[in-house]
Amino acid sequence: MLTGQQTWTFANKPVIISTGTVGGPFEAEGNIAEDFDLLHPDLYMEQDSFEKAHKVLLEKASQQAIDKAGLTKEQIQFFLAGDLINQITPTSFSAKTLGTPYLGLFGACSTSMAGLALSAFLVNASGANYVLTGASSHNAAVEKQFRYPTEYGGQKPPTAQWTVTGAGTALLSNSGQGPVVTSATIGKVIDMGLNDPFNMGGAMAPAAVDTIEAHLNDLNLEPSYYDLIITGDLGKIGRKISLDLFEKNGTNIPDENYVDCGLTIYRKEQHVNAGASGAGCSAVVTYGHFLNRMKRGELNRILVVATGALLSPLTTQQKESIPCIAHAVAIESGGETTP
Amino acid sequence: MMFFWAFVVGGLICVIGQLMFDILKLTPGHTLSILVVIGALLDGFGLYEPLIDFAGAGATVPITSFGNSLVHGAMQEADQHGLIGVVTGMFEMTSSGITSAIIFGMIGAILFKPKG
Amino acid sequence: MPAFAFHTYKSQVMHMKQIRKKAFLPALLLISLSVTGCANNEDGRSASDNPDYDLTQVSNKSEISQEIANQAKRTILKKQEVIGARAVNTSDQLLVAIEIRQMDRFRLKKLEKNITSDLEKKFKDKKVTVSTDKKIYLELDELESRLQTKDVSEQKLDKETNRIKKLISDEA
Amino acid sequence: MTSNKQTNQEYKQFAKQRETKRPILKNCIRAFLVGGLICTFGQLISTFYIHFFHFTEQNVGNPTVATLIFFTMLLTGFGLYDKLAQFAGAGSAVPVTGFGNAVISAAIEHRAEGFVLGVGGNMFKLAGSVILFGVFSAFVIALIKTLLIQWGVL
Repeated sequence: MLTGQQTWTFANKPVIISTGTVGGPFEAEGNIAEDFDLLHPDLYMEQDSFEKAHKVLLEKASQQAIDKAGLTKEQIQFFLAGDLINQITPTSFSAKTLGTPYLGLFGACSTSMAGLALSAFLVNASGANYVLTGASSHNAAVEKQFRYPTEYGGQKPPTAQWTVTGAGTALLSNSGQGPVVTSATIGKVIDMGLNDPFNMGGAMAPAAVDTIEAHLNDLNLEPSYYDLIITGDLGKIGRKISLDLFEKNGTNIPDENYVDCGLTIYRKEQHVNAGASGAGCSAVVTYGHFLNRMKRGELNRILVVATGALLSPLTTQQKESIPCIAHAVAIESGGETTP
Repeated sequence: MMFFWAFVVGGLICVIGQLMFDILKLTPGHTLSILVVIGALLDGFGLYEPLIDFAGAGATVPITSFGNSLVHGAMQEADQHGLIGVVTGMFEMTSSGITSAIIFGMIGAILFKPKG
Repeated sequence: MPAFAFHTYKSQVMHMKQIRKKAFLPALLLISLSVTGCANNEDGRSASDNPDYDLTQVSNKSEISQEIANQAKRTILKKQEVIGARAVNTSDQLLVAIEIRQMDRFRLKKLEKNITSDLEKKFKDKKVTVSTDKKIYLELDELESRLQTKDVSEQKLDKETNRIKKLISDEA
Repeated sequence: MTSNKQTNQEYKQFAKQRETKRPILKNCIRAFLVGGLICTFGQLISTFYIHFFHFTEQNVGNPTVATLIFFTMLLTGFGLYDKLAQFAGAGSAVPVTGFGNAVISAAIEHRAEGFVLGVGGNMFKLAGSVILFGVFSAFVIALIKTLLIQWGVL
């Protein structure tokens, strides 16, 4: 149901009945390694190219979610997912393996919440019983596409972010046990004219602020309604900028209730400059770490705001600025729901 | 003594590159292209050769020497054959850098996989 | 085309020489550490006492007098930019290698030209070749040493001189 | 539109103030040390070739460069050059080893797409601009200089 300008509320409370999270070797050394279902010790995942490994990431994460729910892949009606690689081939190729009806999504690093919002909408409107959604990224495959060859010696400035190797999936259903999706706000594309591809956090911050404020306005909520407001991958710089923007706009968001997936996934000693990013970042941290915390009862209501920078190497080279987007999805811990 | 000056001069050329990275916010591609053009210009004014005499590898190892030796090769051939030598002599002195990069690039591609 | 063929042949020969030398590399590496940059006058060439420059006097053991070469070296070393000199002369040639003070190396080519013309004026009956190249310096040092210790035939000396001269003109 | 541009400008300022600044002095010192050391290593190789092979100062540059690029291939292949570069910045990019790394890393990276289209087609995707601007500027400069000499100006 449309509430306000750009927010859906889900009366039938779609349930996230299971999740799957897969990571790579760098994530295994990270801060939330125990929240992963599967960690690969090898960046190649026994494949012969990074792109093929990227595909395997999402395949395994999908399989995990389906197995954990005690279902078979034939029971899944739709698969909504995306990644960052040209024509989202890793996702499409794993959809081929899965054999499920599939809609490919692209929202850069905001794909995870775009997928979750749409899946919840489908389930809420009785368009499906089971929908699988997910997002993934592979550090080396993304570096190869967006920046330089992985072995090239280019110095990254302290504003740069590290792409996560990982895939996170969530399986939504109209019944079952687990956290429920209560509302979602679809963001507008915001472009404030920043054009440094090595400072994505700074470019994405206004989009996150815009979507969060729209969400709170549409639902007439105070920020304190949520235990945590979780941004996708603003990193150190983007987080600071967005907090200052909130203050400027008079939105009262407490520092301690405002966290970032890109700052959660790795330890301080892992040199990732301003933090983590990538389509897989918000997916694995939300579906792994934060949903686990909800299950343990540490959190009751969270708002996940995945942020995406909608650029390509081509637009950067043609001196275009970086358009950005953010989608917010509210997840609340729910008991048993029955249709 | 030569080692000391190779260190200092080579190091300083790299500092110029670093300043172009950090202050002018140029990509490595832009920075290196500009340095090569600077090397070519310096040789055009006859200033790069004395620097090589003074600092040895400190001047021949940085990428600026690529521009220098392109001009040098062209000028040498031009002395003998006139204008056409500018074209034919271009790679006379710089073939080794490009050749070895191609050869070791191929060998590297055969032997190694990217580590990520 | 002939020029090209010649070039290829030459580089092949060079290559073979390199391979032969490779066998000695480990040993040579050790020796090099003690040799590099110093004047080694263990062969009995008298050296000047002045620590500011490096001058050797080759005595006339060989059938070809090196008096011209010695004289040339003394002349050159009067210049303050020059800190070392090696020279060899044949009946019609004078081959000189000089080491220039570091701070004057910016004017290396000009100094080389000046010294060449000075020597040409002084030794009109010889064909003068001057080089500032380290390699030529090393080669002449070795040749001097052989002239000092062994009896080198005039024919052999000519051959060696021509070989070194070829090195100078080998640009790339 | 005008007001929009204005707010963009304002935001740029706003964001810039909150950006982590690049540690320029530290970067320069590191670039100086690593760049200097690479050149010193080059000088060592040159000296070695002059002493033990038939190379003169004039032409020792060629084998020196080839040797340096050989070492670059090893460092790039074992995944060490990009780590060195994160530390050294221009110190490892400006020496000829950086040129070698640009070619070799692209070649290794695109091996997965085959030798013809992958390695062959992408080898110079980073280093190509250096060759282009080197050759073209050298052409212009040499042309001008040759003409000036022929006209008797120089």
